[in-house]
Amino acid sequence: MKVLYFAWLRERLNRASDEVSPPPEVVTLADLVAWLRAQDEVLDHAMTNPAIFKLSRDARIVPWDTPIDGAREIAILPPMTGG
Amino acid sequence: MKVLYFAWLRERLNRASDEVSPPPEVVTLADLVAWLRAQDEVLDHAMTNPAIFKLSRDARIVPWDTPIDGAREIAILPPMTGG
Amino acid sequence: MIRVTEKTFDPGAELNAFQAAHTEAGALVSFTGIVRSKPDDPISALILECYPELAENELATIRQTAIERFSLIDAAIIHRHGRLVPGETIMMVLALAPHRRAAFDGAQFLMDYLKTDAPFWKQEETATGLRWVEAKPEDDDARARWAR
Amino acid sequence: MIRVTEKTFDPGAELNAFQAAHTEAGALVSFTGIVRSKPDDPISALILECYPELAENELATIRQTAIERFSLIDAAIIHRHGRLVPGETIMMVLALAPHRRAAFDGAQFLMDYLKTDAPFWKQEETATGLRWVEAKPEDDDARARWAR
Repeated sequence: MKVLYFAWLRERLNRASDEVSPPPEVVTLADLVAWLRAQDEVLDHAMTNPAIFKLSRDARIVPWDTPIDGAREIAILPPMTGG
Repeated sequence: MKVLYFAWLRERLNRASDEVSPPPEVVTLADLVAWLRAQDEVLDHAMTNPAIFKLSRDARIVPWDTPIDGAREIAILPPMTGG
Repeated sequence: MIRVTEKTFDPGAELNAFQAAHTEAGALVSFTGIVRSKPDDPISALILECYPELAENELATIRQTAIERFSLIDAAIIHRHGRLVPGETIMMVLALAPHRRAAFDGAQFLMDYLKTDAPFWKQEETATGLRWVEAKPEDDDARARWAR
Repeated sequence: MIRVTEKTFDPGAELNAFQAAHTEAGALVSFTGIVRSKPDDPISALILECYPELAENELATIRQTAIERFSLIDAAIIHRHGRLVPGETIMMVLALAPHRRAAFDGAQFLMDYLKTDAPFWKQEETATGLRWVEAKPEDDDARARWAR
């Protein structure tokens, strides 16, 4: 499964994506974020205030409690500044 | 002094304007309207609900109690429907 | 810019010219009014009567008031009169501001004032003749919300 | 119509094409966002990062929601990404309705949702380097007013 990072999160991590294989206990997107943070200090620190981030699953914004199931691509999205 | 009529008021009167010389006791635009209505039954009837009309003096919308003074051109304006 | 005209105009060209005239703006809102013909009540034309001198003066006042009230960088009003067929552009307002809220408020203010204070009167041309468009009470309400 | 693109576009041509595609509309509101450089804090460019697949999906959803909620005849969103210099058009929304209120509400709704839900991130290029534009709390407030 691919995890994408954008904007200043991508910059802080110094990479745009990770290819990950989470263990079976990682059921929801929230679980995935917790699992990723536990493995990466920079990500953990960058997401100290998790409420500001939105998450997408296969290019659709979804709630944090959405199952990851057979997701192909997850993205962690800092607050958007388009328009 | 010229008095202009517009839209359905012009149509009901069957003329676009009058050239008038009101007597000295006609001081304000409201006086002028009263004086014009007293002389013209069609105008009197068309203005039964005077509150819907606006008045202009030399191409500026002004309150009904504005003096006519040396006005050149007064207009009686039915509710506007531009835009 | 204020323009009261019997001529057609190109809304896209007006939008681009207005935008190009200013460099420091962030937000541009435009409103375009178009002659409508409803399938269940078709019209062949809309005939706009106008008192041009008063229209020029009132539109200039409305524009200046909007610019001051919403700190707009610029505002423009173009309004046609004469005979227009369905699909033709009746009028356009443009409001330019640093941010979107002022641009939207400015454009709506311009429209609400223009509806009740600009000396234009519409007549619809139908198969059975001409009929005057009645003023809508909600236009007075829309204008009243800006009172303060 | 939804378009996410790195290419420049012509706002006036888009306005005219959108208007020409519909005959029964009375009111068209457009919003154009333009790259701003303030004299006291100039920028040389605005760099927009984008997640294109998600942008296409989200903009389509926002558009469809606006059309249904305000009974719009049509709505369109065009949004650029990449490097844009001051004066360039960043994005445009268009809302077409029978009457002006729905067109204004529709366009504002599109903007408010787009600001918080469309995956674009702005970076300002200045003499001293690049800096990320911070999300504004008032953008969340603006979006929240449509909750019901």
